Amino acid sequence: MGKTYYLDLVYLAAFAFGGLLFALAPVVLGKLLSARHTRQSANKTGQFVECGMDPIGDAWIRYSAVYYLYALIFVAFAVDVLFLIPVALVYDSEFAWRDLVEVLLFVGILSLVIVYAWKKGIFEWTRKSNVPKS
Amino acid sequence: MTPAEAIEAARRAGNETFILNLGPQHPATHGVLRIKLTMDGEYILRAEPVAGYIHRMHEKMGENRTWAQYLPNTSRIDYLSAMTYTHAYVAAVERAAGIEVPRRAEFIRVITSELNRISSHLVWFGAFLLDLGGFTPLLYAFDDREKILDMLEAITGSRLTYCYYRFGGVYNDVDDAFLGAARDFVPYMRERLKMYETLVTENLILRKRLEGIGPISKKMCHKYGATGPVMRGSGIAYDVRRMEPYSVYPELEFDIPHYPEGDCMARYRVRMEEMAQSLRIIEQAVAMIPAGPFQTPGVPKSLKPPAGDYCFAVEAARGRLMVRIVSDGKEMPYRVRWRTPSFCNITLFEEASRGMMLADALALLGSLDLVIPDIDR
Amino acid sequence: MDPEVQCSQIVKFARLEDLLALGRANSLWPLTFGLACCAIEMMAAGASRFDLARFGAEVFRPSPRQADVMIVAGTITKKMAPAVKTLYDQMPEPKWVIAMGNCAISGGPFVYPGQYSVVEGVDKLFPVDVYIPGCPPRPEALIEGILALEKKLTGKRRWPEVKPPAASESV
Amino acid sequence: MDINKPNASQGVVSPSLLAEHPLAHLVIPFEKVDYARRGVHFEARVEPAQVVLAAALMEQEGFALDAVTGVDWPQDNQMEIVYDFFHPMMGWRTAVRTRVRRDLPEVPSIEHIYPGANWHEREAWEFFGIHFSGHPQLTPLLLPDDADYHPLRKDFAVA
Repeated sequence: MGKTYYLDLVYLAAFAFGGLLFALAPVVLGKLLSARHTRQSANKTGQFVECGMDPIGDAWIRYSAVYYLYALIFVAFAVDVLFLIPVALVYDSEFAWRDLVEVLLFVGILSLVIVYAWKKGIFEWTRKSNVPKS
Repeated sequence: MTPAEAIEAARRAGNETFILNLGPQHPATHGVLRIKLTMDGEYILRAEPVAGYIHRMHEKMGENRTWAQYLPNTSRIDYLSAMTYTHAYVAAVERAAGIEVPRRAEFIRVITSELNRISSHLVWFGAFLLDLGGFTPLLYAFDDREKILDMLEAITGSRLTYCYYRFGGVYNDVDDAFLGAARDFVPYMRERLKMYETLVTENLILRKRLEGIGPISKKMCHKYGATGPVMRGSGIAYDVRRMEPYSVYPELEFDIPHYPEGDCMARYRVRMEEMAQSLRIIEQAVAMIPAGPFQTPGVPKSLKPPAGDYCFAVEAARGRLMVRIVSDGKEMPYRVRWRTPSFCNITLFEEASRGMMLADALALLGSLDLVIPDIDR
Repeated sequence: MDPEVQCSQIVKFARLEDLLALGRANSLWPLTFGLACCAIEMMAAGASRFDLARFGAEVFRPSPRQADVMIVAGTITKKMAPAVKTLYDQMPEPKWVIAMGNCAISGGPFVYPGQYSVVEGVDKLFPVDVYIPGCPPRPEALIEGILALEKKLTGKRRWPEVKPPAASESV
Repeated sequence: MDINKPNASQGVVSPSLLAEHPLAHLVIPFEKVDYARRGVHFEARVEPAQVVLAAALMEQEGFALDAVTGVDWPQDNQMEIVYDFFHPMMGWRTAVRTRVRRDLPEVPSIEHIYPGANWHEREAWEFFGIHFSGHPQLTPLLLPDDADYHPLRKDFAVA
């Protein structure tokens, strides 16, 4: 186990610690620098914001599945972006057909999500709830 | 459906009914209108508008102010088309007291009312597209509106809440600078309306968001008394300037744009063409305005109209405005009643928005062009 | 109203405070809180001619959680007062209030003996930092109000103060 | 009179010269009023019980509801309610007036004929205390929900 091995470990630890610091620092700074109390006139600071009114009823209800499927499409594209940014960094040296095909293949497969969502009728937002038509 | 029942219904059926406050402070309500929405997921089961958050007692104040002291109130009911509101009140009192208005003053009233109508429609145009997500048209529309406000400010002194009309005429005369500015404004604005036509009206996104959304039938307009662009968008060409002619409108020729579809796009088109018609009116009025006095001399300072009740109806930017004054011969009105267009237009929102998706209901709300103090008075 | 709530931070550095104050002063995010006629003048101030963007205040946030300054533009009625107080509470701490227009300052033209529905002035509900008189005040007056608020924050006035010729020297 | 059939001179019509009395055939007597002087073409004074009949006739003739106005007459111990109607096709204006006792103002609601009257009547109720029997939701509209005072009555002192 050469010395470089331990050196790499140190680099990795430093990088991880930097990331952690980058994440936690705003939280700590915020706690230190922000005011401790907010001025109140009707002590409703913690209340949910609903256009100045008190929320009526409960919001923890069973939502229809269409919202969930709609969110899935976003996740698919997030993965897409997640892959393309590092790829752009690596492939910027010289142009190679192989790289282009690889990227197009990847994006092609991911765009199948749109086809699936279209067929499933997510975009028409059909109503699947059992509330009697009033 | 009271909130308790709705919650009970939700818990019992275990479905997705919940109550949402499209509350007093909301960008889409353009003021402090609150709508209690009973929602089923994305669809509206029942939308109950709650008004009164900006009730400013205009009718009560009518009873403890003399006839002339009430004038500033008239321009604060609907501050976007303040001229037409002052016109309704002043003309009602003139009808009661039998005061004559010189022709020049009538033409000045028509020019300023139509300019005010265009500036009101421009605010609606900017705010309506802001609701649908487009921010830039607001900047263009407000830029044109500033030109109108400069013209009106030159002769009235204020930008929004003009108190320009008096019993028997107007406050001060109109000089050639104003008439010249009005004359030059017409071609400029026609150019801009053409640009709005190509940029916004033919925009695919706008057409997809408005066409077929929020259909309001003739019957619904008739049942709820909705008037103005809402009624003209549903196919009834009702305009107070034609049906109950007042001032010098009979001598000016302009037509009444109306569309049979009754959806948001029809109301949008009606208002855009109304601006073009108002430009035609201004053009003719500026050409035909006679010289002469701008106010009838000898109107008594403390006016005492004969007892009885009188009405006067005017075509405000949002629809038919009728003011009913009851006088008992004293120097203070006995009762002032404002039939404001937004008050009647909002009552059909509950029926029109049933079963719509929330985003479309906001497009419908914007197409009704509500001014909230107009509802609450 | 309860005594001044102790809401200072845990850690305070003089220079950092100035820096924060400068940052806050030049990026005051107003809460879209248009009630009546003054709201139209506020929109006109935000639009292209009077352009609040020159002072960093053109981002109108609808949610109180993301707003710094509440511009009360219009009449507060008794039915609206609880909603206004809720919105004020829900704004995070470095918050200020601009009372725009006579209605927000003192009830304006709707105050007469025996009036039943107007709250005569927002400072009856919570402390106000800047008052802008006018009915409705011109967009320039609103910009002057925002500059006055910035002066209150940073102590310095960024824009030369326009003194009417006869005004005395006292600022 | 079919509401949907716009009349011949669509758009440019001044109310036809009212030689013949278009509402003469109605059971409720509408007498002609000088429009230039009062702003209304026809006016009818009815008993509170006949209000619903009058509204039904107006609806049948194709009128739309304009306003429901309450007026407080403490000197003759009465409250007056004026129903205004306008005709979208012909431009006619009618007013139906009725008077009720001031201490117990009671009028049948016309909400089932003109749903638009729902808010007008609620407002007249909260400002004058006129009870519209049969109205589904007589709660305050513009005043705060717990308001129990009627501000537009002449004897209203600050609650």
